[in-house]
This record gives sequence, structure tokens and C-alpha cells, in this order.
Amino acid sequence: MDRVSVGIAAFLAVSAAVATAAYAQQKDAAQEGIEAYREALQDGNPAELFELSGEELWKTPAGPKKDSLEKCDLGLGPGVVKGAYAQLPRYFADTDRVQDLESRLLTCMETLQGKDPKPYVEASFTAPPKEEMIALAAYVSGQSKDDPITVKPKHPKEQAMYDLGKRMFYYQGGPYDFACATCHGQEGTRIRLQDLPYIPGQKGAAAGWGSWPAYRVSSGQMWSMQWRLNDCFRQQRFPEPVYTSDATIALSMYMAANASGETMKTPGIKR
Amino acid sequence: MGNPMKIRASAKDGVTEIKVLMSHEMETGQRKDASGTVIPAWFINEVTAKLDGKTVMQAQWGPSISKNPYLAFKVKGGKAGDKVSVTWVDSKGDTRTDEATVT
Amino acid sequence: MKHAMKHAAFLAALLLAGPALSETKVAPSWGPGADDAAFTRMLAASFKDKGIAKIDRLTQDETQAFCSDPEAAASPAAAEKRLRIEAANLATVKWPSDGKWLGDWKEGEKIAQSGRGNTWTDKPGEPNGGNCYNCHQISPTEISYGTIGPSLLQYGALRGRDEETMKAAWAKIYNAKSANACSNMPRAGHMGILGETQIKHLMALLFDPNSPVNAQSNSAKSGPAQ
Amino acid sequence: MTQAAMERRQVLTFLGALAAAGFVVPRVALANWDKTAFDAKTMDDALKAFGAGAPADSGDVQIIASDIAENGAVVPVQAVSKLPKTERIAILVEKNPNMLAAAFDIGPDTIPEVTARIKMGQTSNVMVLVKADGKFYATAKEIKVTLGGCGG
Repeated sequence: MDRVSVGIAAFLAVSAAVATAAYAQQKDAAQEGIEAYREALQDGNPAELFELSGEELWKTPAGPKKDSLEKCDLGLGPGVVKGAYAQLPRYFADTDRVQDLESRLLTCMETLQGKDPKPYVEASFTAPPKEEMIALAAYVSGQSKDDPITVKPKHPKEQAMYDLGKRMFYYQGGPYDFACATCHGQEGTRIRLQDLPYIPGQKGAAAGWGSWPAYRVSSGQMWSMQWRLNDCFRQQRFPEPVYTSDATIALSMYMAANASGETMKTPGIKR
Repeated sequence: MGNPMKIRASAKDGVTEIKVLMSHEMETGQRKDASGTVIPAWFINEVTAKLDGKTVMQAQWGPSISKNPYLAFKVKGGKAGDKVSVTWVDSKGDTRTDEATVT
Repeated sequence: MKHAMKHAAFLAALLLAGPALSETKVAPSWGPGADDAAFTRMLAASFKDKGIAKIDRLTQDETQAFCSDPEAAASPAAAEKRLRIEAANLATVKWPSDGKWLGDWKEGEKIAQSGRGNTWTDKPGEPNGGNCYNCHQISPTEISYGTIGPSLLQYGALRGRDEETMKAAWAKIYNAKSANACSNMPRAGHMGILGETQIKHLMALLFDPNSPVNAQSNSAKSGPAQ
Repeated sequence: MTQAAMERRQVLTFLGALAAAGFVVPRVALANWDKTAFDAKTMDDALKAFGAGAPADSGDVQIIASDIAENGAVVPVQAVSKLPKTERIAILVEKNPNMLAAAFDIGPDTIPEVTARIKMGQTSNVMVLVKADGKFYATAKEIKVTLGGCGG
């Protein structure tokens, strides 16, 4: 084993391709093992259980107006769920806002069912109001499975949101100087054994954006995109993002538009 | 009790493949909550699957089965239209049965 | 050096304010020349205090502000400023109070393994981890390592243990921006993430001849069993 | 009293005695759940509870699982027996506090291949134990459990 060549290869971050013998084998074996593991998880995603309960929530009358969400307009017209998630976030004229799925669900819950969105915004992600949001997100996202991601900012507010999202992505702060870009701004890197999607690129953006909501085997929890972003900011050592705040929607717009043209694989299953 | 299962059953070349996802915490009894109190064990300990009324699988589980369990197995025989039923019983005595049709 | 930092802050303010640098070819809606007010409004409305993570963490210092526009920061025009930021960060480095570089590599391994600390779910007062394995290969026995940073296998064995080498490693851990203005690595000492004793333990993990990092010829055997 | 009623009463008395002895009796009586086997804290005890003693290593028993688990909370395992007259398949994790994870009774029409997902507290040998034609066979495989995420 030529130590110098290993040092240089690692330095150039191309060790998988260049490094010889032991280290390369070691890396390959670990990565092959992880890939086999992920493959084995694909069959039988417990996210399906959340899709079931989300569908029931969608169809069951609730709230002061005793109405269901079946007439909710997710961007493709009232009541159209199929394919809607693959085209979010987008600008909605009735709210004059760019909205992601979860903020749009809140709008529908308020207008159709007469519910107050506040408890849904403020509840922790493991509390019942958020469980409803997450189940609904699982159901709606499942109705875009295998659809092409189609998010092309056209409306000025969509374009502005994309730019804000890009800027948010690179914004450093906190005691660790972290930005989203610290981990997701280079191609082909990983944290521990988890591959990091390169968000500025189409494939990487799709690997991130296109697989959430997802069931997380580590916690046995279903996570929506909003929860995913919330925990990114936690690990970034930032203060907490407000649920469905513009910073989270801007980042969603940045990811979704970068991923446009790739395929939705929702709901996903993750470590 | 409990939330619905997701059952998929498909027949091909004289073999029926049955895949079941169950909604259950599968608490080991070894975890503690935020205040340090042990969360009591609570897990599915028996699963019975029937194909067209005939028992084809009986499983006994301990708390080492993962949360929201998944079980897949194959049975000789069976055809499209046959009924599959799956029943679980947990350590609190709760039980749930769901059915699906073989495709 | 204080003066240099002030100067850098002034430049950063200029960079963000924009007009003076409008000749750089960046889309006006992002980076220099962007609608700063809209972004600032968004930040203020989108985040809230939680646990130990307060909104003041969004207030950038000059290094963070400079590095938040990576294209501009990496441009030839910014070369001088990069050097100034590195020098200012180097000036923050506190060297070991007793002149000793190395602690206990076994403690260092524990610190390298831990990613704990400073999130809104962490309690104040508990020791922070170093997060090292998240980005670096370190001991050959740990297969779960990240690749954002270079491999540190054989660190001491390859580089030697002279005063200059130790000093450079200490500076890198204490304030990673002293060597590279926009390094992805946190400034562990400068930001108070790790204390002097913890940094010594990490130094030992890198340099101690008995540390697994520098183990001879066992690298071939230490991969996964299969 | 009819014969059937008497038998029923005997069963109830038996369950009552169990309850008095401190056993928890679930609302639905369990046909097969073997408390001794699931409570076993050593591999020997677990095997003994099955009446397995020292099972023979067999190439006809297979364990299909990845070498590494990205998370120990969910480790997919497929247990396969190629042995004729397979009656029972069990999955055991050597380093779990309770070794036995699952046992599957295989009916005559059931193909002896089951897929389940188990929890593993740490890197460990995982054993598949098969009872076929009254005899016991086993195979084992080490599965590494890695530390993932940012560790925060």
C-alpha cells in the first residue's frame, strides 16, 4: 500500500476511483453493504400506512364547517390530487403567496373546514396536529409517485422565491458557520455513510426533494419535507424555522426547481 | 383496535406471495421517555395469516421486531380472488384483523 | 489585527450593500446587488428562538458574510480579502497554555465520534463533540466516516511531529478559517465548541504514535470482515 | 353440565391458576407464544427453550441480509430453509438483550422463506434456526450496525 498515494487521493476526494488495495476495498465493502441494505428496505415501506391514514383524513369531514378536504385546490384545480405534489411549490392567486404542500394544506383546512391553522403551525412534529399534516402530506405525495417533477418559476413571486431560496441555501450562520451548502454544496460527499445530495444540481436536488416525505427507519417516524428542513436547521445549529415560513418555502422552491425534470419517488424510505 | 394493515397478495405460477405492513409501536420495554421513566413493553406477539380460510402462517414475535412490522412469505396454491386475512395480537391483548384479495 | 477585522467587516457590508460591486456578473436578485431587504425580512419572519439556539445566531460575522456568496468569495478579485480574513482568524488562535500539544488519544477518539452539542435539543453546559467522523476518515477501524474533509489516516506518521506541523494542526482545529477563509470546517476553539483540553486530545488522536490513526500496516486487515 | 361446558370450565380454571401464579393472561389466549424462549438471555437458554440443544450447521439454511445495516432499528432479514419437512424457522440475535426475535410456524403449503425486519442494538451475529423433520439446523451471519447521521 502506497501511503502517499492514499493521502493524495483522499485529499483530492477521488479516493474511491484512485486509491489502491486495502482502503479502496474497505470503502467499497462498506458502501456495497449499505446499498444492499437500502435495496432491502424498498420492498414494504411503512410510509404506506401513513398514506392510508392521510387518505382517510383527506376524505373525512372535520372542523367547524364539517367538510372534507376533497375540494382542496393544490394547484391543478379543486379536488385534483393526482400529480399535484410534483408541481409544488407554486404561486396561488387566492392567497397571493408561493406555497408548498403543507402551507397549502393549512389554507384548505382554514377555508374549507374552518380550522384555525395556529395550533397546526405551533405543535411539535410529534404532536397530534402535526401527525395529521404529515399523514396528509404522505397521502398527497404518494399521488405523485413516479410523476415528473415540474416546477419552473414563471410568476415574479415564484422567481423571487427561488432567488431567496438560493440565497438561504448559501447563508452561513451559527456557532459552526454552517449553511445548507456546507454539506449539500459539493458533489459526491457524504456524512458518516450517508450520501449527501448535491442540491444545486438536478440529480442531487431530485435525490433530496423527490424522496420526501419519507419514512425514517432510525426513528420509526414519517417525516414531511417541513420536518426534514426543520431538522436540517437544527443540525445546522440555527434557531428554529417557523412551520411553513417563507425561508422553508424558498428553500423548497430552490430544490424543486433545480430538480425539475427528474422523477418524484414519494413517499420515500430513509435511514 | 390499532390502525389498518396494508396487505398485498399476488398469485403467480401456483404460488401466492403475501406481504403485510402492520402499524404498531413495538416498544421494547427498555427505552426511557424524556423524564427518565421506562416506557413499558408493548409489542405484537402473535401473527396468524389465512389464505381462503386456511391458516398458512403463524408467527410468534418478541420486542426485537422493528416498529411498524413488515412480514413477507409465500404459499403454494392460491389464485386471484382468494381472500387473505391477517390477524395480530399484542402483549396488551389488543388484536386486529384485516383482509385483502389475492390479485 | 483588530483593525483588519474591522476593515473586513466594512468590506463585507459593502459587498452586501451591493451597488459598488454591481460590475460583478452575478444575477442581481442573488449575491452582491441582491434585494437585501427582502432577504433580511424573510430571515426575521422565518426563525424563532428555541432552547439554546437563539435568533442572534443568524447575525453573521465578517467571515460568514463573506463566505455566504461562495462564487464571489472564490473569485480572483477577492484574493486579497481572503488573505485578510485568514490572517484575522489566525489571530484568534489561543495556543496551549502549558506549551504541551498532545493529550490522550483515547479521549480524542471519543470526542471525534461525538456529534453532540449546540443544537436546540442540546442542554447548555454539557460537553460538545467534535463532529470529526462526520466529515473525516480517522481511525481505520471506524468504517462509518464522512468525506467532506480529507482522510486523516496516518496523519502524524505522514507529516511528522515537528513544532511547525503541530502548530499548523492546532491552528486548523482551533480556527479552521485561519488556513482557508471559507473552509467547511467549524472554528472549534474560536467559537467555543471545544476547550483546550479537548483539542489536545484530538491532537493526540492525530499525532500520538500509539493512536490507531498512525497504526502500522494494520490498515489492510482492519476493513470489514466480509 | 355438558361435556363441552366441563372442558371449557377446566380450561378457564387453568387460565385462572396461571393468572394467580402471576402470569399475564392476554384477552386473547395465545396458542404458541413461548415466554421462556422469548425471555432467554443467553443463546444456550434460547436454544434449550426450543428443545434445540446444539443445532447442526447446515448449508440448507440460509440467511439473506446485507453485511451492514445503516440503522439497527430496522434490519431486513430473509430466513430460508431448503430442508424438507421444515416445521419452524426462528431468527435470533446474539447480542440483543433477548436473543429470540421471531419464530415462524411453517404449514405444509407454506414455502419456508420468510422476510422480517429486526432490531439490533449493536453489531452481532444473527442466527437462523430451523426445525425440520424433528431435528434442528442453524446458520449464522455477522451484520454490522453502523453509526449514522450527524450524531447530533
